[in-house]
Amino acid sequence: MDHPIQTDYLRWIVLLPLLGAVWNGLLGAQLQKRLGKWVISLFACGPVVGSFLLSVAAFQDLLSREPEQRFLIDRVYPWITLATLNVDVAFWVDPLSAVMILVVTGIGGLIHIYSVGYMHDDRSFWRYFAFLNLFTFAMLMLVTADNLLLMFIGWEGVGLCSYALIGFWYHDHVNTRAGNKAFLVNRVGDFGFILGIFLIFWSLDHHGHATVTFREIQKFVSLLQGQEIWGIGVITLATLFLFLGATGKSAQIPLHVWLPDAMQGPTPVSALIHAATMVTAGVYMIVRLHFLYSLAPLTLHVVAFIGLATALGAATIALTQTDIKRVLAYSTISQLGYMFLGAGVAAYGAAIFHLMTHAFFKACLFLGSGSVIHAMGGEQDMRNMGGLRRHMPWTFLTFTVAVLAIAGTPLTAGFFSKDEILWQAFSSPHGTPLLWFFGVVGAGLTAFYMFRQLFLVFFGECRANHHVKEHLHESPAVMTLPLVVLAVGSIVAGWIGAPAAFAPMFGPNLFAAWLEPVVGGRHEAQGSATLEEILMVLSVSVAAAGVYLAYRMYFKRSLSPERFSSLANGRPYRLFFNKYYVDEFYQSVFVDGALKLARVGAWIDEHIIDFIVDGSAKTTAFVSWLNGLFDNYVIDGLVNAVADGTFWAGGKFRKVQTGNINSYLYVILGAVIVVIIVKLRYGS
Amino acid sequence: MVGLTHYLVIGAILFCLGLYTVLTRRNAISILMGVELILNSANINYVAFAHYSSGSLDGQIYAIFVIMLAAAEAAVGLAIVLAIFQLFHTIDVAATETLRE
Amino acid sequence: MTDHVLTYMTFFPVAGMVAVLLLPRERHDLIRWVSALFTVPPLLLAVWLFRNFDRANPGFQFIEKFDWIPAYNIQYFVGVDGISISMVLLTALLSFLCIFASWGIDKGVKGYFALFLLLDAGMMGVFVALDFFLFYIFWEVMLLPMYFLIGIWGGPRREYAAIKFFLYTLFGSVLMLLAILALYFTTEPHTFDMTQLIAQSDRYGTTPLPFWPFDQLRWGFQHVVWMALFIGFAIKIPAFPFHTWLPDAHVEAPTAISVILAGVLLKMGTYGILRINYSMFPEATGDLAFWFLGALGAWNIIYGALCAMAQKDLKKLVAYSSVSHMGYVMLGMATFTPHGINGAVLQMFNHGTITGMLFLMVGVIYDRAHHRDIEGFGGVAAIMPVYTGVSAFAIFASMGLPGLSGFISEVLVLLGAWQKYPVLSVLGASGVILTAGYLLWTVQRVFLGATNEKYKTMPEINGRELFTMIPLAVIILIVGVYPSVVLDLLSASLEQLNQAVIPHLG
Amino acid sequence: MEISTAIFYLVAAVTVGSAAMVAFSRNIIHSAFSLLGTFAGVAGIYVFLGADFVAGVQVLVYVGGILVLILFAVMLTHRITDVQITNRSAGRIPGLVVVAILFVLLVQSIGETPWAKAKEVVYKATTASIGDLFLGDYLLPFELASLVLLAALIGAVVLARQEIKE
Repeated sequence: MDHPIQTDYLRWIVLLPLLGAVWNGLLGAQLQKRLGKWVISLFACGPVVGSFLLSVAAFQDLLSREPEQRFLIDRVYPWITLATLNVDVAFWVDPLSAVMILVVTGIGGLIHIYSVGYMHDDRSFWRYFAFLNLFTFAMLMLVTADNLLLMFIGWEGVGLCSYALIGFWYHDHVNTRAGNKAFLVNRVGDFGFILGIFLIFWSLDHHGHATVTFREIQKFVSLLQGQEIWGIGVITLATLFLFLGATGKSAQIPLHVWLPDAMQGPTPVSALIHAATMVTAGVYMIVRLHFLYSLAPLTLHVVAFIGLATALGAATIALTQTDIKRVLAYSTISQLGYMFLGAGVAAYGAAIFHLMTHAFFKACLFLGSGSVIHAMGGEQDMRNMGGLRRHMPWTFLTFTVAVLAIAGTPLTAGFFSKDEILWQAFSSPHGTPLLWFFGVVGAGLTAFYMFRQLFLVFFGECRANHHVKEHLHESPAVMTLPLVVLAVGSIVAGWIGAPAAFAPMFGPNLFAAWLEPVVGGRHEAQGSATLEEILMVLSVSVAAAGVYLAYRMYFKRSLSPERFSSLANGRPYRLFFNKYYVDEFYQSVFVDGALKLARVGAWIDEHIIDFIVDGSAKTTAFVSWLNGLFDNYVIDGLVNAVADGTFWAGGKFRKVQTGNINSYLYVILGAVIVVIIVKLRYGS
Repeated sequence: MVGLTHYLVIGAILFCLGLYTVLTRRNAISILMGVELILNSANINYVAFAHYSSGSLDGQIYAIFVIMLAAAEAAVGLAIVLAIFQLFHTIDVAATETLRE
Repeated sequence: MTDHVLTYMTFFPVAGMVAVLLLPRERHDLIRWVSALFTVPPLLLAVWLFRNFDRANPGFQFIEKFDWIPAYNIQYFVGVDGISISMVLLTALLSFLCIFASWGIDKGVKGYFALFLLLDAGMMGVFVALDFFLFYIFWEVMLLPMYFLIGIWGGPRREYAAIKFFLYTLFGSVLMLLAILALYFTTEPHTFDMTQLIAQSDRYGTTPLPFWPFDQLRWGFQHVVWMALFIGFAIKIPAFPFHTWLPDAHVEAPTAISVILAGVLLKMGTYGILRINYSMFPEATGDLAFWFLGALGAWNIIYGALCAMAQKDLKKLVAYSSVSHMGYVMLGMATFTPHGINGAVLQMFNHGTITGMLFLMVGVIYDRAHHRDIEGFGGVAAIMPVYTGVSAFAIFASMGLPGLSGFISEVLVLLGAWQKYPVLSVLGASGVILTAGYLLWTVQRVFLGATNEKYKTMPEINGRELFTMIPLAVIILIVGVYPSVVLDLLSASLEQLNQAVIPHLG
Repeated sequence: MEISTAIFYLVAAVTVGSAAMVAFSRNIIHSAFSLLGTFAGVAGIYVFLGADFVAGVQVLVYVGGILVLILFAVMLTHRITDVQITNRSAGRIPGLVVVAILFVLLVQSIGETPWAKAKEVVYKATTASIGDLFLGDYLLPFELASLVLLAALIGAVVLARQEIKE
């Protein structure tokens, strides 16, 4: 670890998508007009595929080393060098970031390809791909950065691209407002992130080791123990600040409000940015800084609690939504909550594992829903769908696989990863059975709303209008192929991290072993394998109950949903349906508050400061007006009197003006004589 | 012993004579002569002060400038006199008092 | 040639002014091209200066010094160090670009360009002058053309704006003049030489104020002089509550003048504080910096951002964003950490380029639509895509997007501030959220949304306008990706300045 | 009394005497010629004051230039055959009184004023130093003086041309 190997090709993993973005961004409009969209597609997908291949190469490079030596770094150049602040532009790949770059470039590549089909009719095809490539670049920067500031570039960069892509169809203000919301909410998170960086930097500076580089922070982190600021431990405060950043990016309570609105963007964007990659950045960041979080138990509790609350809260909202993408959005928030739950009980490996499997099945779900929307001509309301399985067999099949995975059906990827998190929540030193219990409840809710969606969209009678029904068609191969790949991934991706109970079937837990050099070993404390299996069965049964309920309500229609929605006068239902009124609360407190303050500020400027300035000008003007009066009547009177007197005297003395130089000379001489006399008499 | 005072007195005498000339003469050329006397008296003072008081050459330099300007003044002044003579056929300043109101 | 670089840079525009005055008044294009021609040599010399500046030397370089009015010990004394070099570069660049941004002026062309070149000389002079008297002369030389440029070529309320500008700055100048004279007469021998005054900066330590009745406040002579200078400079920055001339002046001034105003003139305030207040009164600086620079800077950040949010006029919004962004400079200066102070000077440079670009952006759309009402646009992105792209770049740079220059300076400032005043740092950082708020809202209302039928035929940004903006964009990007390009110039001198003040911090 | 003192008084007497002639003579020709004596005497006084160069200039410019000019002017404005080559005076008595008062006062001032004294009174050739000064410290006034002379020259020519035109 102390002498990392300089590996020059790593930078190209990050930079290739940037090149694609710059190329398409600057020349795209012309290329598209002159040569057609295929050129754009080539320059968009090519770099991402290239990055993927390089990532695989890096992965194999790591594999070929001893676990302790799995570390590659590419220092490009020193970025900021100023006194104690030395920040390099440097990319590193260790087992953790290797997982991330594979997910980002792999799933990202598939989504790029899918987009070629999905966005084919759009006029701003080039702009879409320019931003998508830029996003890939920023995301790769985020996961490979070797220090916090460089990570922050990626962190804000993905936010920018997310903003630009949510508001991609900018003609409608609904979209642009959603983009603004996303960016602004993320800014609040970034505010915390940057303060966290500052705090870490200066606290280490206190010990003479100022740095923002991950490895060095890890090296000196023990120095920070016991240090306090404002009565709080420095590590606790710093991790809380950073966690604020994570809640922004990963849409956790209280900054979760932007993600559902972000569904206004094109569906592949929702898949890539708002499901598979960007929103997981918060989880990645916490795991990346696990050495800090492990030293701050208070923060860990907060993380776990927020994660669980988000998981449950979002799941309850998802129960009531009717927009196909919004259900998925809340499901994403909920699943991210699980990841934070995992991170919060110090099961970092489990969090990353779930992150990876989630990327597969959620991308598959989003792309599937995109396929559905594509076929339905833009319709997103599930109440107008139904029976699509006959028209879109491939989409149906892959969607079903993904739903099974997210619901936690045994042997699918989602089952293993979610179960790992639940088990850790139960058994880890930071966890309690209570966390497990609520986690299981959430799992049941998840199973219910996902199957509800499956039944509403693909089963039953088609409720679309006649016009739409005629045009129903399966999507082209360029779209279904990525779906198939992702569906396969949704099943097999979990096998590498299967717990010991399934060892005979899938071998040892390779995933945990892979991450071990970074995040340390898996907690095997408390509870035996038997207990783990019992818990597993319990959670599966809860999920099955959820599925059954959905089956009764939306497939068999033997149970009316109204029976639940009208419970307690429908108050819980309305609460869920209106997302707990958080949006309204934020709007009235923060947005309107800021605007009100802004108006106050402008008013002060216009009416107080300018009043004083203009007032002083006016006072001056008034004084000079008075002065003018005085001048006109008093001074001018005097002056005129003097002038008149002079004139009169002039008439008298005009004879003095002889034109004779001599007489002038006499006068001058007289004056000189007087002066000399005075000087002689009174001068010193 | 001859000292600063002697020179200053000579200067004063010349000045007064020049002034008297200027005051009493009606002939423009005579007035110019008076002015020359005044200038010479000033020059004597300059050079005398330079010699006895300051010890530097500045006074002499000024004297030279005064001489230069006197030459210029004489040339222009006499040209004017000639022009006036041409116009009025006299150079009696009393006859040319057109400046009078 | 190389011995007198700074003199050439300063007086080339004056030569240009003379040349312009000699041209016939109806040859508009000739006048424009000649003016442009005379701003090229300073730019080239600036590049030369950039290449040859000794980055390790904290002292003054490229010095020229000889007696001017020996009777009062006044010298012609110019030179640059790390504090001024970036400003000199910025001035040369913006002057050159602004000539092209002024191409559309067609009223009194000759007078406009002549005054503009004089303004250019004045600005350059302020940044290179090392003699206080010379500094003051250049300072005033710069104010007069500005007054006329706003008052004659400005918008509808130009006279109000020009007079407001003039009164404010005149007020500042008077205070400054008093302070300068006070300094002059307290030195022995009397001198205007800044290096001398800096060298004697410790002599005020025990000078009590003869007429100050409040002993317990321990204000000495230097505190009063400090405050007089500070108010003079604060008006220029502009710091709350001396900032209200700025929105009016900006709104009424022609585009290029707004760029110069924001890009260069505002920097003179902070530059003056660094050059004069800091180096000549380290002790008073130590006593007063927290309240008058740090806290006021943080207040500026938030207050400016809030006011910007409430504006309906696009140009006024950008003007208030300047108030907000200059707050970072003040906050950074008050930290006395290498990060903060370098960040502050870098922010001065970055603000010049970024806000310059923003004003050019406003100018482009104003030339087409003849109004600047934010609500009156909408959907410009569909009509002018290239323009939208360039503008978005500028706006995001102003927002401090990582990878662009504004980010580096803001992070450095806030980082520096955190060590000394964590609360101010938190406040400043929250300003970033507000900034994003009003800028995004602006983007949404102007560029996005349904296409406005009224402007459907608006022509795309033309080559000349792009030419004025692209160099700035390139600089913003380069400084963002490789900030050392500017930071290396600054750090040695600023470190020296820091070391002078730090022992006096309370 | 030393020889030099005697010569000083002699020179002074010549100067003052011919100046008096200038002031009081009835004939303008006499006045003009007396001026020669004054100028020469002043040149002598310069020599006593160790100002050799100034003395030279005095002789060259005053005697050689200005005086000749004056004589020319006299002759051009008075036909030599004219009987009335008079030099009319007016208001002699008041003039005399005023000038006398002034003179008394001047002498009184000269006597009462504590004049600064140089450390030592030196006599040495000054021409070279004056030349240096003219091309050094006094370069600007020197050049200006040449401009003035040029202007005077041109002015004189212009005024004289009017005469021919008429």
